[in-house]
Amino acid sequence: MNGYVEGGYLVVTGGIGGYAAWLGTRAKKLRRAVVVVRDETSVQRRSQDKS
Amino acid sequence: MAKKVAEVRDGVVLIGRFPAIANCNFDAYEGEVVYLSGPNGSGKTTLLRLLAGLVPLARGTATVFGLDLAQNRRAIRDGIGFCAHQSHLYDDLTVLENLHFAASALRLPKPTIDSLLDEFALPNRVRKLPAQKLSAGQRKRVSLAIAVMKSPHLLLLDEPHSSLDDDGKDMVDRLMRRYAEAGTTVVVASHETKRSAAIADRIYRFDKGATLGMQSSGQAEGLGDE
Amino acid sequence: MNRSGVLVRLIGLLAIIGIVGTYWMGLVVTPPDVFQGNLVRLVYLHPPVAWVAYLAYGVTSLASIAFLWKRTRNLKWDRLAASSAEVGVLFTGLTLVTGSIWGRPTWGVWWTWDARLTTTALLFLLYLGYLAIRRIPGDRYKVGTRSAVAGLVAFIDVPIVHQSVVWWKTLHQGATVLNPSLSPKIHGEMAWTLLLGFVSFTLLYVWFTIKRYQVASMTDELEDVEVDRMIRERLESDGGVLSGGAPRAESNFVDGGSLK
Amino acid sequence: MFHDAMIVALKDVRIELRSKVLLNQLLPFVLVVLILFGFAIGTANQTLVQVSPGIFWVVAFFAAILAVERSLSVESDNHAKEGLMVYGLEPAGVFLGKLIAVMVECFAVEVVLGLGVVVLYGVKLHGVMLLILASLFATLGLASVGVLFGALSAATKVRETLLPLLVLPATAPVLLAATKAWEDGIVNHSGIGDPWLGLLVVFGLVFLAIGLVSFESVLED
Repeated sequence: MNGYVEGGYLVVTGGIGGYAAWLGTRAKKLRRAVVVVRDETSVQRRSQDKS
Repeated sequence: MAKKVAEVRDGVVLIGRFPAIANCNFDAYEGEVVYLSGPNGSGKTTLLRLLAGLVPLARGTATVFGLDLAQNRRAIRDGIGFCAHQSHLYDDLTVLENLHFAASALRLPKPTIDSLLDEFALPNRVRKLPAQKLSAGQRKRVSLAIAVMKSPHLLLLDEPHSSLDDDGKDMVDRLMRRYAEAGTTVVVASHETKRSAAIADRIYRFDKGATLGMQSSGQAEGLGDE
Repeated sequence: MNRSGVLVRLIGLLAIIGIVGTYWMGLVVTPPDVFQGNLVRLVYLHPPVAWVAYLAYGVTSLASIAFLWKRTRNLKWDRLAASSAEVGVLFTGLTLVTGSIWGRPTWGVWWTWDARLTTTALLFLLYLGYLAIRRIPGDRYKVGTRSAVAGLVAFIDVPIVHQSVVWWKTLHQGATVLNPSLSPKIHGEMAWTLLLGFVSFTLLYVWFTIKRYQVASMTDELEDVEVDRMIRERLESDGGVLSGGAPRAESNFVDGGSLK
Repeated sequence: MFHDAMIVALKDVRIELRSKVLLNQLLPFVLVVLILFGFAIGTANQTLVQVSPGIFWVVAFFAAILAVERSLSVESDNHAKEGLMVYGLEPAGVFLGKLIAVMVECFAVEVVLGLGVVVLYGVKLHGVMLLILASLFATLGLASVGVLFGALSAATKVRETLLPLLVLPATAPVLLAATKAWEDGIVNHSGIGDPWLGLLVVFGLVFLAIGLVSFESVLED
């Protein structure tokens, strides 16, 4: 069109896309860690109950 | 039975994410000297700072003078004298000016200062020195003077013996005894084990952020078990 | 997946569909403007993005006030304020860049000291400062209080900043650069496209903020677990109270537990 | 509150009189900047007079940041801030006291700056009442935000660099209004009815109020 319009749309796409990607990876990593931790604590609790 | 002045139950204090106090159960009663013993980094200083309301409790409960530490810090501080590891002094002001500032902050009349200075053996020459020129021992004397200035109900002393000469250490011992006899509760953390244990009514042992145990000593045997 | 998880996913999906739709409408379907030509297509992008930035700061301000108010004091508000502010800073950045890109062909300059533009730039800096304050370590409530006060300061500052810049322009430079004849006349499908833009970017904001909030609460949860672990380790390492091991050598010490 | 504010303010001013840290750093800084602007802009025409309000306030702003920074470092040496809390001083009083001390120091700098502008740039001061009131309220707003943000960022090691980043955007309207008020006073010979003075008053009072109300949670938190 004239360069400016494409530029504007690209910047916005890049900005929100980048943030979404960053959020996504952070969330995925954390969710995995939280699941591991929750498992561990429940295992510990069970083993403590037995002893 | 003496009145309870301070109580910590299952206390946890975090410095950042590090549990400086991991498990603390602590009581102090009116008119007794409580000695906190233990190696460096075992949480003694943090307990004193907790009682002064300077660090928040992450878990558990703590009360001083029957008031919840989380809610009533300002009211509690009215009854507390704290001689911390750091002197709280303004380096550019003279000893006298520092004391005057503390006195007016505590709303005390100025004459109290002179008798204090005599008591803590700070001669005239020293009184006019700016705080930054003081030796470590002189600094300690000044901060002790400020801590007892308002005749607190609960006196918290963090390493009061350190950097003092033998006379100074004796002075600290006399001070603790005198205030305890007058009904003040003294909680002291010190590496001078022999001196402190001799004065203390009770001893708490600290290790790795936990109160390991409590020992009653001397005349106040059995004070701890209600 | 539970019901709220489905809802969040739905919001995200709608936001993406909406934005793709806005792009398609804005770039393909709508006609060029009489005055601005193709440049008018930026109108479907720039105002919605700017709106989201302001919306985000509004949410941050309200959440900060809720956190400071003793009766509603809850770390949830702090997390919401933080999440919204971060999304807000992203969208303020995009607002500034798209505004600048639009301004260059329209006004002939990348930057103009227009009141709204200047206010937005200061807003950007203010909330960057807010995020910087958030990073100062401390107890969670401490961090929350500090940030909430900073959020409050920013909240009250914004109208004053705006008013002062408006005065500055009107008192000293006459009419603003934004020539009314350059403003696009909006009608028909253009209006619908703009509306779609506003709706989908707002949905995107909601989605981002929820996601960011979830990240924040998971981080907090992991921190709590980490603290628990450290407390346990400290106590378990040789002979702490909770280890249940043999009592220490000093037999005259009463066990800590019996003090209660 | 006023008792506490007074003793804190007196203490801070006394510390400054003793240590002369600001005196030895700020006044030479102010004079050097004034002379450098003289070199950079040139004294041949009226430009220096016209930009002198801007130069005055930009320099005053940086000086104020330094004063706030010094006011904070005084409290962090020997953990003196904890002393203030243990003595049981009212947080609002502490805020007001620190604010007054910073303002006094800023006024001292502004007087020197003003003299410098008059002597070095040949500026003729008109509307003196407007200039003085504008300075008073501009300094109030600036110092309120400075002390508040200073306390907020006191816990970090990067405080010195963070502080200007926080304070300068927040006080941008003060810089704008103060400069315009001075321009009106010097160039346009306006009186105290100047609208910019109104803005400075509003800003100053609003942030004074925020500081007084929120300092307790900032100090204690």
